[in-house]
Amino acid sequence: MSYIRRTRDEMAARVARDIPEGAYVNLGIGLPTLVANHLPRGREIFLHSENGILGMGPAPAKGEEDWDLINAGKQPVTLLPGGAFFHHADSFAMMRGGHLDICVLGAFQVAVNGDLANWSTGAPDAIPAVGGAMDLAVGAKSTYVMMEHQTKAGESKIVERCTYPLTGVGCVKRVYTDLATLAIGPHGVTALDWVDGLQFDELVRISGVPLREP
Amino acid sequence: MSYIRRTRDEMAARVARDIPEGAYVNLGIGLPTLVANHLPRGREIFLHSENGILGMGPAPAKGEEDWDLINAGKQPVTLLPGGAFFHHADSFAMMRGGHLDICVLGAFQVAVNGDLANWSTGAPDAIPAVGGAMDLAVGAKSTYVMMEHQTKAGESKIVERCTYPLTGVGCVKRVYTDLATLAIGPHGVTALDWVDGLQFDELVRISGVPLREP
Amino acid sequence: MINKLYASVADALAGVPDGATVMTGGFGGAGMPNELIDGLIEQGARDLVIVNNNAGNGEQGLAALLKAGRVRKIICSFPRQADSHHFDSLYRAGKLELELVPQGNLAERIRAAGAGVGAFFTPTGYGTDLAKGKETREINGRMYVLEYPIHADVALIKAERGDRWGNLTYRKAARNFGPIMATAAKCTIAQVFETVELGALDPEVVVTPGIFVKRVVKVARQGAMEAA
Amino acid sequence: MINKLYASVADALAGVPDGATVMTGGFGGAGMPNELIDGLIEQGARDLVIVNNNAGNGEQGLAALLKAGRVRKIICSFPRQADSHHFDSLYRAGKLELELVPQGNLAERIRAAGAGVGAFFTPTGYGTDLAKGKETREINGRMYVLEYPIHADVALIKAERGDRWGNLTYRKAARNFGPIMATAAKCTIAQVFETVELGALDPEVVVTPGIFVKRVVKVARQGAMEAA
Repeated sequence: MSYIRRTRDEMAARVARDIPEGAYVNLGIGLPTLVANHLPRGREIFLHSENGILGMGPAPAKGEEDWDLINAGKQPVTLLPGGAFFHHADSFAMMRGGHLDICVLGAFQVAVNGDLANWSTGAPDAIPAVGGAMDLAVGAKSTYVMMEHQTKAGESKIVERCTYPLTGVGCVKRVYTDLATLAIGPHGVTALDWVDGLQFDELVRISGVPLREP
Repeated sequence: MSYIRRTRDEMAARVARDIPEGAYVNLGIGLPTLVANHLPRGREIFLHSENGILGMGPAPAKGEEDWDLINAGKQPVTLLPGGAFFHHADSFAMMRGGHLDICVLGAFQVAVNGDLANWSTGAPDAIPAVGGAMDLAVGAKSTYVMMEHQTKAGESKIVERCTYPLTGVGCVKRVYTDLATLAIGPHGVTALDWVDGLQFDELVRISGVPLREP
Repeated sequence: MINKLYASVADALAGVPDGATVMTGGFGGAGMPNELIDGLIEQGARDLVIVNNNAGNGEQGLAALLKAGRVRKIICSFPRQADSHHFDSLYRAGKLELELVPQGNLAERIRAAGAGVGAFFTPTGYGTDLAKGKETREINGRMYVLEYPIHADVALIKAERGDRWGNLTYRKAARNFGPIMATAAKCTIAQVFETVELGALDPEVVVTPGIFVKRVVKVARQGAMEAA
Repeated sequence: MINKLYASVADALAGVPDGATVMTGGFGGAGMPNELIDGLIEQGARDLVIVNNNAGNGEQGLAALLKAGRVRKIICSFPRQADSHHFDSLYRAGKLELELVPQGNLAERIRAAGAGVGAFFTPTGYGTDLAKGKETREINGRMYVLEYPIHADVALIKAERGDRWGNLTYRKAARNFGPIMATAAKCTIAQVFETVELGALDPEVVVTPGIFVKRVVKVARQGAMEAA
């Protein structure tokens, strides 16, 4: 039987479905930023940006950009009524202190024990850059990862043990991919859902690690 | 020859003389509070209060008290134009971080090595209370002490070694008393000035510790 | 729609359990959440650990809570005051445990709890009785004491204005411990003199963002301008 | 009379010595003190250690300082950007030392310097390459890394309004590192778009009290609304 992978927007919508009203959420740069577009209207959710914003709104209309009001990816954003600004130490205290409910991050690899690798491929000529990745990984009550299930070469990004340099140890609770939604717990990885037409056995084979059925 | 002790106001005026324009200063509760009344007019000096005030002004006129604007001794004060409010962690960060130039404190005893005892007499039935004393003692670039030279029983409060519980170790730079002004340095205690009519030998005898002439 | 505004002090205090660690804001009378503390006496929670700069004075607020026998332990910097007789007699009778903390270490330990710092080295208190038995270390030629965060179950604070998302502003030196206590408690309850529409507070001047606040209750301004 | 207002960027930067550790505010373009950095290139100090979130991009500001060969080392969290080619080539050529720090640890280390904290235990980075060789400790069942303060000789920051006592306010997310860098440097120099009379800034909304600021210089608002 054939199956169709979730598009990036479908992945974002799948993540958005799991963010409850009233949640304080940080969306990492890249893929996770898309989640903002799929949060259900009428559900009040508070978006945090590491550079000192709480209550971040959508992108401004063209021509209305204010370059003193940008997100972590340095794109112009807006502020909702009820939002607030603060400095960097306060912003990261908010994370590190466990005040965010959910943080959604991109990843290169996630291990079955929740280890996360998303900041460096460890290539010898690469210029290292970490930003707020390590703070976000350990700072939220729940760290969710949103990524393609496999690399372009077809290797699973869900691994027994990360081969790329770690961002955080045992920090990932959920993984949202173009094939499935996985929960990581003390007893391993449970597949919560997967795309229509994909057999569970096939998902396990693609993933290359043991998975439990829901 | 006879001599007259400095009054509390004369002591305060002597301290005030040594506070330069532009200094950031914390005046401890009790005797040091008097220093504010003797700061030369026209010399801009910034007063800090531990409870989150910088640019503290004099007491308000009677009937104008605002009990949300009090000093460390819980007395009503005012704010000068250019003053600012901040929370307690920021206020004590300001101290601990060495941003205050001068802190003036009362004391029970000061030792020749600069040890300070000003928070507890160690009496067995006493209720202990420390407040900001220990933070102030170590937090300013220069810690000055303002106290009577002797106890009511006639014992010197300048001592070889504090017998009362310490507030801070080796932190006092100057001592202003009703008899003299003393500087504490790596080579011991130097008397900078003393009241008219008092002989240096007599000051040394009263102090009970070795003193150097200026 | 998220609405953190509560209709009454009693509603706002529902669920504070026996044995809770409760931070109460205020320095002297400024910033003291008197209505919430009175409400806590009504509410009835016992065996409390209180974190405050002082230990109550006169007959009101914290002093009344102590008198009512609801407090097992108090963590503070300056319990002794001219009229702290309820604290004094309970302490002398051995009915109240006291952890005395230098004021700046108290503030920084509260801030550390809110900021997820596991422990920190402070110069304050080194070489004194209040650092006895604590780990010390020399760093760049200066001596430091290791201090740990103070977390709370509940923080009761007084602010000036609040909105339904829990954003708060304060008034003058009544700010004191409020903003840091709000970050250190699982459930921060703020009494305010004015509740405003969302967006009425300038985002540049919000001192406590709503993320740190669970419940906001409006109280009438009375006695705010009096000595407490 | 205390007057921290300087007449020109050149005056404000007088005396920055070779070998200085210089913090520069900004996250991306927001809060980046471009005029002060350009002034620093003019001023000529060499062998600098720069503390910034990024490592410059394009041809302006920090990138130009790097290109001019004035920087020995950079302490930052995110040097790699689409157009960080001056950093990239100097780094690859081994002409620039890099200390890479997770952004929150960078912010907290700067804050610790300003707050007189000797060192602190942070959970961020534990178990990663960026914590290699660092002291670790388990506290209440969680693993932490010990991090030390970052002090600076000079901080160059961008604010919105300032007065002659050095009080500052900021604008939106341009606040970022400014307030904490101001506390961590021996000499903080702020560029502002507007200077105001003493007392014109509401004491409730001053973000950086003047105690942390040595020099303030007004610059024309240009390009503040453009991407940098």
